[in-house]
Amino acid sequence: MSEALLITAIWLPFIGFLFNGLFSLKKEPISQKAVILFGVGSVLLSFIIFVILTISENAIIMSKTGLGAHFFTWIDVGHLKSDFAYKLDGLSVFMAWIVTGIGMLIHIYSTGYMEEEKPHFARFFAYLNLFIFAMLHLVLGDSLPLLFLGWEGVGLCSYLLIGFDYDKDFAAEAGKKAFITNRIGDAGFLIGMFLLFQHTGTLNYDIMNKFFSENSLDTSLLNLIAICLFIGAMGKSAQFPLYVWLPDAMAGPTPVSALIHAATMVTAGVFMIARLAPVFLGAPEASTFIAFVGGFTALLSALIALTQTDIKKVLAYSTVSQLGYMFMAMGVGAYGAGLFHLMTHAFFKALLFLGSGAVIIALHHEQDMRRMGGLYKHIKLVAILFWIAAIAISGIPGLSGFFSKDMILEMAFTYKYGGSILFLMGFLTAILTSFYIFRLIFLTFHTSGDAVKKMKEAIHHHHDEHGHGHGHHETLHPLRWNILGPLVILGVLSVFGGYVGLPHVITHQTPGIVQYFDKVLAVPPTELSKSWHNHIDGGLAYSLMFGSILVAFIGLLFAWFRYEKQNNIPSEDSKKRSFFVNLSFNKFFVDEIYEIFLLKPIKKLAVFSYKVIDDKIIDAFVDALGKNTLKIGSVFRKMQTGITAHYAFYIAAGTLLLTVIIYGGIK
Amino acid sequence: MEWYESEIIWVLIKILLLFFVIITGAGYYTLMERKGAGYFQLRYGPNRAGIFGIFQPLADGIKFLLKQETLPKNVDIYLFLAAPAISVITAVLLWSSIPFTPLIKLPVEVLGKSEVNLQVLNPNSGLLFLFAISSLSVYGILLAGWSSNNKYSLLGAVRSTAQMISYELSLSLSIIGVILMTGHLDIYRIVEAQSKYGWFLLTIPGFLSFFIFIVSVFAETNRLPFDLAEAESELIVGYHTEYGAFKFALFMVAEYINLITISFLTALLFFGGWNVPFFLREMLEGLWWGPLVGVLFFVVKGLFFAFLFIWVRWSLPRFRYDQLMNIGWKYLLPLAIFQIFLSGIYLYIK
Amino acid sequence: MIISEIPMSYVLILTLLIFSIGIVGVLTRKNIIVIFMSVELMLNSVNLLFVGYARMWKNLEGEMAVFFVMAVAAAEAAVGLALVISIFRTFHTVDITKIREMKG
Amino acid sequence: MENIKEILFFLFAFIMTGSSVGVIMHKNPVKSALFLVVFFVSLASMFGLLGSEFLAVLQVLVYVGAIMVLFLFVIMLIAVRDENFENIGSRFGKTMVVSLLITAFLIQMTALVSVHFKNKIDTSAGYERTIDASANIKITGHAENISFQLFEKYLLPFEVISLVLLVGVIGAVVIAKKNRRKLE
Repeated sequence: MSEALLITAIWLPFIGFLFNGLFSLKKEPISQKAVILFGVGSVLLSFIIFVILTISENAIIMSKTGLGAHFFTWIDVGHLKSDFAYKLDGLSVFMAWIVTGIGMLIHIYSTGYMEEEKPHFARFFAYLNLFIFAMLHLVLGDSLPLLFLGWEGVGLCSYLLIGFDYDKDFAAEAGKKAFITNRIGDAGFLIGMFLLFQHTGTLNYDIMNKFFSENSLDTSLLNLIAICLFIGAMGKSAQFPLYVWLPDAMAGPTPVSALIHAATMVTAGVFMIARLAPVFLGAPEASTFIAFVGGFTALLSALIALTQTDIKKVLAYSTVSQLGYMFMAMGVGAYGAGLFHLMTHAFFKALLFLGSGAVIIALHHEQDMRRMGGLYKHIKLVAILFWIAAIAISGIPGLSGFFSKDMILEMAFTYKYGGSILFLMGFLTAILTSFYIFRLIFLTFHTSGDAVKKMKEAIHHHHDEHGHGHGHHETLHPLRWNILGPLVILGVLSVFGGYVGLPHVITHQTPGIVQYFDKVLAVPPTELSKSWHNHIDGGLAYSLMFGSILVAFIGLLFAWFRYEKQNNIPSEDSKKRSFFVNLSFNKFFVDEIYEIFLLKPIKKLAVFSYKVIDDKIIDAFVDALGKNTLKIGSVFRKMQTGITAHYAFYIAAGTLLLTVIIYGGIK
Repeated sequence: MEWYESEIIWVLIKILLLFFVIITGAGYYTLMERKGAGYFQLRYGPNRAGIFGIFQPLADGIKFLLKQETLPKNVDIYLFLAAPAISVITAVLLWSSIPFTPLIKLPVEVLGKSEVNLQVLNPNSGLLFLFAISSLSVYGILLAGWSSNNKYSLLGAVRSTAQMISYELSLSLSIIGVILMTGHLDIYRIVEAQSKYGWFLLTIPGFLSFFIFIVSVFAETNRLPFDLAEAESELIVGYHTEYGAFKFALFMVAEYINLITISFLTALLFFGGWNVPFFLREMLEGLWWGPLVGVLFFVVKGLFFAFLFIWVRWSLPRFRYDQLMNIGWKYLLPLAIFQIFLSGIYLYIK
Repeated sequence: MIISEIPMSYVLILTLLIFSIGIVGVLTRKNIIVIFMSVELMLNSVNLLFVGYARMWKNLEGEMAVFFVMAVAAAEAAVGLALVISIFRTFHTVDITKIREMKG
Repeated sequence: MENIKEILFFLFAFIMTGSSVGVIMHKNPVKSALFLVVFFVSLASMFGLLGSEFLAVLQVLVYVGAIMVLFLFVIMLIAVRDENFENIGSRFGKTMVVSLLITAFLIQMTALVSVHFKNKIDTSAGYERTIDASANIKITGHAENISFQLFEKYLLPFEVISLVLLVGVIGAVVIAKKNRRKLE
């Protein structure tokens, strides 16, 4: 029964996808109510089923193997056996809640956000449903191939949704960029998977865990596998150097940015590491590498976020930065902290994105912060929620972000192998985070500027640029309950979500969430990574905590001083900037460096392949093959006498000869 | 071992007996036909040799034997001579599996046997055997026509063959009803079954089956109204144009033998064979010569059908060739198939 | 009645003999109809083999095979002869050495 | 009289071999067809001798009664012309060569197969099998038994074969029919 329920929950979004996908092919858009019924209803139902399952099958789910459900046999070749079989255990139920829960909220939000996109309404929900379906496969599959299937599925949905406005060049380009960048990561992931299969002989988690509990692989081999898999995670979870697609992905509709590019899909890498804990915990060098990559990414993207003017871009870089935190946590072996941050981040980042979406929609698709300001007066609720989210992300105590971030910083600080550097990077990032997020808030909601007035001016002055065909807007676009409702829920979650992981210094015991993950993961990460950490006493922990609280307030104050007090609105794009600001504004020229050092040589290689290898060598070879076949054929065609008796003779002779060969060999 | 204990000797005796009956029967059938034709046309028919022309067949036979044998030029001699032989052989062979009497339980052991019946061999799929042999008779006609090296002969032969093949289908399908109702291919058992169920003619599918059977039989034996193979006004006399003297006599004999066979077969299949009417049945119960009375009935039925052929011949005109083919393929064949279904339904209801 | 048994090898040899005669007919004759008849020879030699083995193993499988071969042969003869007629109508000959449309 | 079955077997075997040689050697296709008829009749007799009376009857009914008449029909329609007759004499050498080759192959094959099976089959179980016709004629020769097989075990093939026959009939009609539109 519960197996059937589990399968139903996973395949429900697929039904929604089929319904919406098929009807989106119609010329005439179908009724939005039907789309909502299937699109939102399926996800809602799926979420409810997960809730029921979690309550009713709690004991089974919390065991090591979890609740298994076999749907049908997929691949059965040689030793490789992979089925559509699902596994609902402590880790996946955690992810399933986030995916379906936040997914459901964002679905509801989308009904308001996409209201005006009448012709594409069904298509949008079809993609969203497909995404949920794929994401559920990613987190609930009981083997790596199924995870990879989901992995590619969410990649596809991400591509489709980024390029949702496919008639706009930048959206289509961004989609392609996301897709191709992810392919690089996938290659690494695949290689890691192959290596894993080669050496363990299975890709099923349960069997693999059993294997690791009984045998142990060479550490260097595990390092190799872990790094290959991490390359996959780099692509999917936007880590340096493959993070470049995520900021561009903001071309997609804002709910998509919230759901896919903040809350769920980009955390797949973190999930994967947790899933394959036996591999990563057995590879200390690779883990160090992961931690440093995470730390560096966090710092770099926080730096970039400082000067961005597009509201969504800021949030995008913030996401990359927070993901960096998560990987830092995973790298230092603090799986509980990483997953904790994953959850809190899902809440407050989704809230930030949805809030920014609300702002954008209220301003009729205006995304540039320089044209905002003073919105506090007009949309108070959104502003308050934004403040909550900002406090959460910046690490001001009491809200969710504080607990998780503090836990990560503490774990990084105690890390034996370069922990101080990691801590420094994290600490710096924390200041920057606090600064850029309050900068965003002041620029958007406060300052003396009036967004509404600016909007009117913009319409008059840049009619053809920003007109969007919406006509003249004199007032803000109204925000209805289906936009505000999810915001409120996420706000509540952002406030209280952190209390599952009260730090050690307060409760004098291991944080609840860490305990939880030590219990449900295949191997308890805290125990296994104990040797990676120095001991920390209470006093130092307190001072670390105060330090991070302090920097959060510093960031807040600095932002307030610069933007509220001095009313320092960022300059236009064309204006000259100081060197460092310029560096940050232009994203450290990473894209340009890639262009010069990677893309150009590759393009040249492609041209070379086409002009020389393909034209001169391969084509020539194929042509020669054809011509020579003709020549040989003209010799052998003489065998075709057209006299049937000859053919019959060949057949008879051949048969007799074959008989002699078959029976003649036996003595 | 005494001579009479050998099965083979008995078979030989039966063969000789039947052969005598066949030849005499065929001869007197010609007489019957001629006399019948005479009376149909209000004339006397042969009446010179003996009283009522009773020795006429003998005289005819002597005449045919004494005539000069001629072989036309440019004929294929072997086939030309083989053709009438094949006709007669197949005709005679048909008699081998027809049971003329039921098993007669003799009151005393005569020559080491206490049960006899007049049937040379009883293959276990008798009716099928009969049809297999009769299908061979096509060759006599075909070879006669082809070997004569004569256009009329060939045309007659081709026509005749086409006609025979066409009607053989409805003929074989028509008896499936009877076979279904009996559950056997054995003619003996078919007759026995009719003592239980009554004549097959009197059942619904049996009547339809009889109708198809009798029409097909007329066509099979090339009798009027389907005698297009001979059609003297169009093809001289068809496939045996070039034949004279005893060779011609053989064709004639074969034709009349076939007619007799068919007459008796009809009696066996549809009219209860040697079964006696119910009021006689009790009377004859237990008498050893009782079956012989049944044989008497059987012979009378057979002679009636023999007469039927003459009757029809002198009463109906000939069809056109296309009409013949139309009847065969478009009416009789579908009807025969329908008859099979009908038999099935009939049996199911019963 | 005198009963004696026929060795299977006799049947086997007879079958082989007729089958090879059939092959020779197919290979050496020009007349398409004669070739066709030679094929029938081969088919029937195999039928004989089937019956022989059916008898030898005392079951009906072999006979069923013959039954089906006969049915297929009937269909094949009908279609084959129709083709012969159609060939004759097109090429005005039944000599297969003169029909060389497929010559390379 | 002791070996009457064997004598009959050799008689039929002789007729069959002779008539099949006649089929492939006679220059006149009509004669070839007639030889084939003889072959079929003796084959039917052989079936009867081996104990398959039903098949014997069927053989005559199907092959002799239907298929060969069709052959003769077609031959008489189109192919009986003296100029079409092959000169068998001129092809005698070729025929002999092919025959010899095939005979050689067959002898070799037979030898190999017999060697093959001698090794495979336990000779103590009786390698030299014989056909006991009358012992089980009651079991297998009857139409009844065959029909039970046909309508129970082989029902699907039976239905398929009826379909094949139907297709054959229609196909033959379509192929042989003159294309009247073209002629006009």
